[in-house]
Amino acid sequence: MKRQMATTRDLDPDLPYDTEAVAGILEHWRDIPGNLMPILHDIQAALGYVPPESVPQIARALNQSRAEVHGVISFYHDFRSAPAGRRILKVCQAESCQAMGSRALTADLEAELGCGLGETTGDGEVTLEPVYCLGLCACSPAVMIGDEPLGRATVAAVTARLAAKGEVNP
Amino acid sequence: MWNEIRGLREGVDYGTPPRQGQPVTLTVDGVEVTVPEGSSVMLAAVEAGRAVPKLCATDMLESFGSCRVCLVEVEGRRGFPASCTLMVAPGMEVRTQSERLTQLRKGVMELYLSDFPEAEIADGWSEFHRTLDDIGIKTHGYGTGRVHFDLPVDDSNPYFLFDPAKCIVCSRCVRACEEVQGTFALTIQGRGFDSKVAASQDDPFMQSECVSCGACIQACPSHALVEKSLFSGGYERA
Amino acid sequence: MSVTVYVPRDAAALALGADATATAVEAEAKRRGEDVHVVRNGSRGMVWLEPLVEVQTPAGRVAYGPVAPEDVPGLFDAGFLTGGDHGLGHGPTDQMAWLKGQERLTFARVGITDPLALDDYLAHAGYRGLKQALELTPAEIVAQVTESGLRGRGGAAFPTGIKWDTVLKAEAPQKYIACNADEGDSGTFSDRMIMEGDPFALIEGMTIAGRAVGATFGYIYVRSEYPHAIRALRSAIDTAREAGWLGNDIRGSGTSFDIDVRVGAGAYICGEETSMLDSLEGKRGMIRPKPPLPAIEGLFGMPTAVNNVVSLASVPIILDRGAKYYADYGVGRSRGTLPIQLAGNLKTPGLVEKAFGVTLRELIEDYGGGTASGRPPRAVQIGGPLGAYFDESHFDLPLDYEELSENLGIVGHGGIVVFDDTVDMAEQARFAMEFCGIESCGKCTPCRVGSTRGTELIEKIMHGEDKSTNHQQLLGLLDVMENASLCALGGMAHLPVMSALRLFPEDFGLEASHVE
Amino acid sequence: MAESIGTANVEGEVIDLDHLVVMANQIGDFFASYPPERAREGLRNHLRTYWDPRMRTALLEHIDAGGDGLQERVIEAARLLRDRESDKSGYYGPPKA
Amino acid sequence: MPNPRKPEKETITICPYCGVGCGFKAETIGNEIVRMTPWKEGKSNHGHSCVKGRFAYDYYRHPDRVKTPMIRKSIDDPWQEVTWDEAFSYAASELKRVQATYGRGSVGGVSSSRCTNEEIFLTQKFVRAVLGNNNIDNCARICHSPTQFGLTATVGAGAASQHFDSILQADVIMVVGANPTEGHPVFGSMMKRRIREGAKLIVIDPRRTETVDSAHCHADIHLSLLPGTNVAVLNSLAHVIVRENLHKPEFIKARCEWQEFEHWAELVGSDEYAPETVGPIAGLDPEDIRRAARLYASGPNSTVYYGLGVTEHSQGSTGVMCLGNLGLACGMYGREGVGVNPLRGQGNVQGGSCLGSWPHVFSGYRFVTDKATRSSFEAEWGVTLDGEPGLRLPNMFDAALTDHFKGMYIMGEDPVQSDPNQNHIISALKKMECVIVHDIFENETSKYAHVFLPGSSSMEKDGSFTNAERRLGRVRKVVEPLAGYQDWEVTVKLMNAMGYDVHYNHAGEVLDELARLSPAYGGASFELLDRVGSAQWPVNKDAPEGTEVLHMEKFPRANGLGTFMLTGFVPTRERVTEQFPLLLTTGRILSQYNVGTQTRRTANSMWHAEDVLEMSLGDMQTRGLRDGDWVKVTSRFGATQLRVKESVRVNPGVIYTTFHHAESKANAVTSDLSDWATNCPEYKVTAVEVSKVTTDNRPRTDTAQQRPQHEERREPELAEAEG
Repeated sequence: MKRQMATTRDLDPDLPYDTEAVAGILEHWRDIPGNLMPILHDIQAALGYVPPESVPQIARALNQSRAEVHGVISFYHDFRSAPAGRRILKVCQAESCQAMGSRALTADLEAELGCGLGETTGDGEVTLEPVYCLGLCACSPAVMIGDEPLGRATVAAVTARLAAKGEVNP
Repeated sequence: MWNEIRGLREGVDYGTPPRQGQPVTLTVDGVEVTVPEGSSVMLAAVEAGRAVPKLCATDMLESFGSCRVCLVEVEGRRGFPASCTLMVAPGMEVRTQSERLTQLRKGVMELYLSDFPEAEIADGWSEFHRTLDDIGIKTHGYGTGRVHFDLPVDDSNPYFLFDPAKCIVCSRCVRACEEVQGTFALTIQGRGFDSKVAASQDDPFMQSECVSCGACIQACPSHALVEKSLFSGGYERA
Repeated sequence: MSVTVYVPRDAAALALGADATATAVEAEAKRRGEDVHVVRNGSRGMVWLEPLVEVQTPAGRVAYGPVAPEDVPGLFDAGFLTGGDHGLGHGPTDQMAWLKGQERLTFARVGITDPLALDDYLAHAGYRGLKQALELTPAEIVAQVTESGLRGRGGAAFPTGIKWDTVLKAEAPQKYIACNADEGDSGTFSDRMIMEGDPFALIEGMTIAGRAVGATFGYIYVRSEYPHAIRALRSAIDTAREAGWLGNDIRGSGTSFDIDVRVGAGAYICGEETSMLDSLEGKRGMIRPKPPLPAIEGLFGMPTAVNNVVSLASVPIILDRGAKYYADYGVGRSRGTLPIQLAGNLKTPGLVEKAFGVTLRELIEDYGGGTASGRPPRAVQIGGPLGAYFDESHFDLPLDYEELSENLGIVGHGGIVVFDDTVDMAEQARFAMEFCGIESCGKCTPCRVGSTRGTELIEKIMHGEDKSTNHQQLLGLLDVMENASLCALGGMAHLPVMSALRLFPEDFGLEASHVE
Repeated sequence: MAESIGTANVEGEVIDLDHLVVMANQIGDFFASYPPERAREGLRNHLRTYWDPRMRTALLEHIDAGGDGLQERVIEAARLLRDRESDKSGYYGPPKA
Repeated sequence: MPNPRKPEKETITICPYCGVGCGFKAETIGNEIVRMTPWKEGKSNHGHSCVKGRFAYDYYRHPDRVKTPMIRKSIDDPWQEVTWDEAFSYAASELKRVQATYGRGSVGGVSSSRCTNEEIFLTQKFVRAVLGNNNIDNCARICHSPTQFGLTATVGAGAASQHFDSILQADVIMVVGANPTEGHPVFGSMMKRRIREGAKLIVIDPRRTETVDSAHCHADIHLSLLPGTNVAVLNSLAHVIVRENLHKPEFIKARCEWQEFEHWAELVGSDEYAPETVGPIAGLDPEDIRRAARLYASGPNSTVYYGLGVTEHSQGSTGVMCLGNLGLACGMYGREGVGVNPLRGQGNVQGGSCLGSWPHVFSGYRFVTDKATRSSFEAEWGVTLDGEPGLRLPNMFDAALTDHFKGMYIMGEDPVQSDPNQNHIISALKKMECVIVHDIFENETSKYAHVFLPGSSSMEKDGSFTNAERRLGRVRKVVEPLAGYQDWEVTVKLMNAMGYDVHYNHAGEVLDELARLSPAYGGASFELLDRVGSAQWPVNKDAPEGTEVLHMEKFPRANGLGTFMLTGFVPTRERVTEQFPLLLTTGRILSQYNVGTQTRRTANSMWHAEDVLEMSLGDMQTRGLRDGDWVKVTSRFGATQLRVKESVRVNPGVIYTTFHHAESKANAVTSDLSDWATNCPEYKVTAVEVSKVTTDNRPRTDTAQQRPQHEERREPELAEAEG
């Protein structure tokens, strides 16, 4: 479950993120080799993004520089430095899905949601992201809503799924 | 390793740090040369008086292999390995010059030029400019396209400035900050074409972890990181 | 007596509604008072039939599919619990033509067992390979793998045994096994199916690898796009450890080995082994120059055997059945079997495991059933986004490493993506360059700048701008990228572009003579 | 040039007496780790080698006046200094074993 | 003009700042320095640099530079600009008058470690041969005089045993009272490189310095001892080593005085120095002391680098001896990767030490009391020399207060700002009648001077420096001296004005004279340095290109053996009381240099526009303080005001500040206690109390008012301990 930002902000008025949560994650991974990636994943899972303000805290704990941590965060497409919409809708842009109409699907979804790839809907509900292969190439075109895959996707199926799962994002 | 550096000749950049090891003999363009095991072909080529053009390599830093202008041919091997990351081997026969190599090197330099301010190509004296001269190229055939000229100049530091328009993303500054200075204040932000040298979290240098030691400026081959004192009338982009 | 009903948990099945189907089966059984035990198995690979529901009958497993929740009452009505006939029925699963012709060695258990049940794994020849391996010396294990002819199935096709031998001979205080599960090529999903459908096979393969090279720890680097695979692996690893198949002194053998699953973060480049190692170390996934080879200086500077999921999952059967058994499959220097993934515009796509040598036509027409759209196939991309495109004139090529490379293509990870005649091959070529640009690590200039320039040049050509000049410039660029790039991303991006230019010049508005 | 070497035309201690006593006792503290005879020898040598003669004179005058505040081993060592004031060989630092 | 100007000329010279002595190429266009680039062939820096040497060179043309000599009768009078000749003759007549009135011993001189070897040598020659006494001292008095004393006592040479590169072969690095990443940044970089390669690190420092904890540099053991307990802690390390038999008897038997070892072992092996006893005194966990001792003794190559955190104590010399003892006991001498090495604060501290700028020794550490040595100097100089030790710098000021000391030639020093107990120094200066300040800028001390001789910056003169690894290198004139003369010429002309006839054609001739008179420098000459770049002393017939590692075969003591000193712990008299419950310790930061004479006149002030007081959160809370508050720091000796800053780098009970800015008056509060052996001030321990003040009523400088907004953010990264 993703925690909502409103609650984490309340915990520490000085910093715009939940320092305690980050500290707990850092402690969990302490002294484990190559721990930066799992730490960033855990922070993003807990806070919904990796707050730039948390970078010094992470760097200190790992005996690294802020630059190094920033370099890593900015390298990987998954890591976000700002909160996203409540749900992430990833639409596959790779060849197999192209062969099955993903270009049209993407355009239709952009029109339906009113936002482009890499953007969030006006109501903050859905962030639309490109993804390059979900491994669902035998049921192209494919999308993923949160962790839920959807094969042979259509705009209707996607919007129905978004509506049905409106409450929480698994 | 520094003990060996002392033996190096004044003003010569061997491209990769010297190594200690058993002597290995090879030929570079037919010139026989003996260097310690673990040395790069690039270093051997300098010793043989057959220096290979290079941009991302300097003997202050471990080899990196990113610029791809130091390509050579090796007898009995397919392809065009980078001489900075290729280790010497006994009996190796290296060619540093051929039409094919020139073609590839020009091709690589063309790519650099396609993202380098045109007005600053002619009268520069940086390592990058010298390499352009060495390879013999001044223009590119890519026409207009995406460039990094819009990125702002960072002149926050009182002593030096960073102009991303002239950055060739060789990472020498990043590596110098890590390997030479040990501060790790620089990184490459983003990836691919968007790769950009950034201090700390893309902060102005003055607000970053930078300790202003100058190692990055020393390392920069293209005057993208450069002393302000070299500009008598302030810095203005062409 | 309880009836076992199988409803796959494979992500593709889930993408097609398998969870809802499983729930419907359980609910319907409960409503009817039937004693039904639902097992969530892996996928048989017949993705067009997913969710493929199987019923265990005394005569064997009987298949029904694709089963939507609303089909479930009707299936009960038709007596599917005893194998009764139904419009969605396909008869005994084993006898289905699509499966029957395959040679399933690596995928022998996938779709059959409960992937997370260790006893099921053991009941299906699981851990027999490791038991064998524990009787052998490391050098003997390496010899077996070498003799089997197994080559890296991730794309580079390097002989696995030789790689292991290098790691075995390297002296170091610590060695690692790094399983590359960053299956990023479009049109490929065999790694995912193994991880979701038979994770113990991978764990067993890694454990054997650990014993073979002297590594006591392994990492599985899984791409974040595979959340179900990650969960399956973590569960299976915990189970194996609890049962003594991982950890210290495995089953009293004196061999110790453990595994951690690490998750990527959206970087295709991390499928390249050195980039993956950097990522595992918590760094930017930048390409490292080779040498040093990872086998000598890999993860955390220690000797590391980096192998793909399918390669490692193929190891148990090699140890179990012997090198010769495996090597007897295949042709020439392409030994054993290859899990081939049929994707894109096909009527019956899915996973086919066959010995090397099967032709494209068999795969596309027989297994794939032709295009899903019913239109003529026009182009096939083999080996992922960096693989070459082929047209119909190549359909009789056998799928093996040497044949394809002679025809300027690659087997890659064995993914085949079919396009029908509506495809714009100039756009596909443009996308190939764009993808290279999106996923370039940015280290070497030919890839970092070249991919962007390539995209721009193709766009210019597509817009009819200085066609001839830009075409020449593009050819020069592709040459630089091919020959001067640091790794295969830049180094192979010319394959889809060049093949598209050569085979489909008209899509670029170029004369065929131009391109030759 | 040599006519006034070593002589002072000004009356009184060259350095504030309390300060001088503190300095002398600090040296005494260091040599407390040594056996008495070596301590005396070391102290004497130290004062001889490092102290301006005017400081030594002031110390000795203070001792003559009762040596108020000085450690006993300092007083003993300083006396040694006087006994062997003529020794100009300049021996550095620590007492020999 | 997007492309930079191309320099016309390169001159290889040495950085004017810290003891690393980096080689630089000064690049010029005309008479303007357009940049300084680190010299790749420089053997102490290998092409690396720090913010000071690399960039902070512009002070050489700062408008504050004094270009004309000045004199005045009284310090209440305004300065009067005069010609050089007028200045020399006035200074000479005044010195003569003072000597005639108050005695030959009533004048003296002090030289700076910022001066070249040649200048330092000439200054002591001036005092000895011309003024006719031994009242000559140098600024090492207040920083590394205990090194001189303590290392000579144990291993026979008061200098670093190793060259800097030696650290690349060290397995265990013990840093005591130093913070190389701030104080000696280029060496710090090399040390961090070795740490990244896997060397273990022990840090003994009250403060959690950058060296203890920064990116990729993490101390395996940090003994954050209470200021003033060095000797107890080092003895405790020795205790563990002796008790656990971690010492190296073979080495000791072969290379040291065994009997002295036994005496020492008995002392440190006593229960008094058990970690369980010392731990509570020093505020340390006894187990940490044991771990540190075991790690140091285990090596195989363990090396010690130390700074003013060792020397600037009332037991400074004893602390240095402790380090020498430890090195000998564990066999950490006589090869690469080991040794005991002082990190010198200024570019030429080692040279200042070597060249006889001391009241008791001639160059090469030969006693003025030794007739044979004296004779050789008398023969060279053609005068009779005083055979009695002179006054040390602090004693000169003491003697001024009793009217025994009246005139002083101060070359490149600012004792009012840099010496302890500022009020005491000012009172002393006010009582003097002829204070000659020879410097590039007016400073705090020149306020009390009667003659001001404009100096030349190191960019404007020829000479040599000796860095902290004993490396002798060439300082070369890059631009013309602003006031017309190089400093060594000024000293010579002053000697001439006093009636002493001497002439040198160039600075190299001074080095030649120095070499003739100093065994360790015997082979040194400009010709040699031009040829080989630099050379470490001893440089002589046996080692014509110098000596990298000392003590390879034997120690330079009479019997060739190292010895052990008995280093009983004597707590400082400066201790916390109810009235003064906090311990103040001082240090430096990367961007500024000492009293800031140079760096404050460059853009380096953007990093450190003022000194701040670091304090732990708890100590701040009990005093109701918040970050940025102005506070008054009061000791038994005086008070000053600073801005307070919360810091995790200091323990509760300990506060810290730097001393780079005159207005901070850090030395207004430091104590008048000093090292028992050398009178090196106890800067590192002062008992103080801190209280909030409502407004800042200090005089402020312009730079301080232009404090950049981001200053606060940078502070934790840059602030550092070590002087």
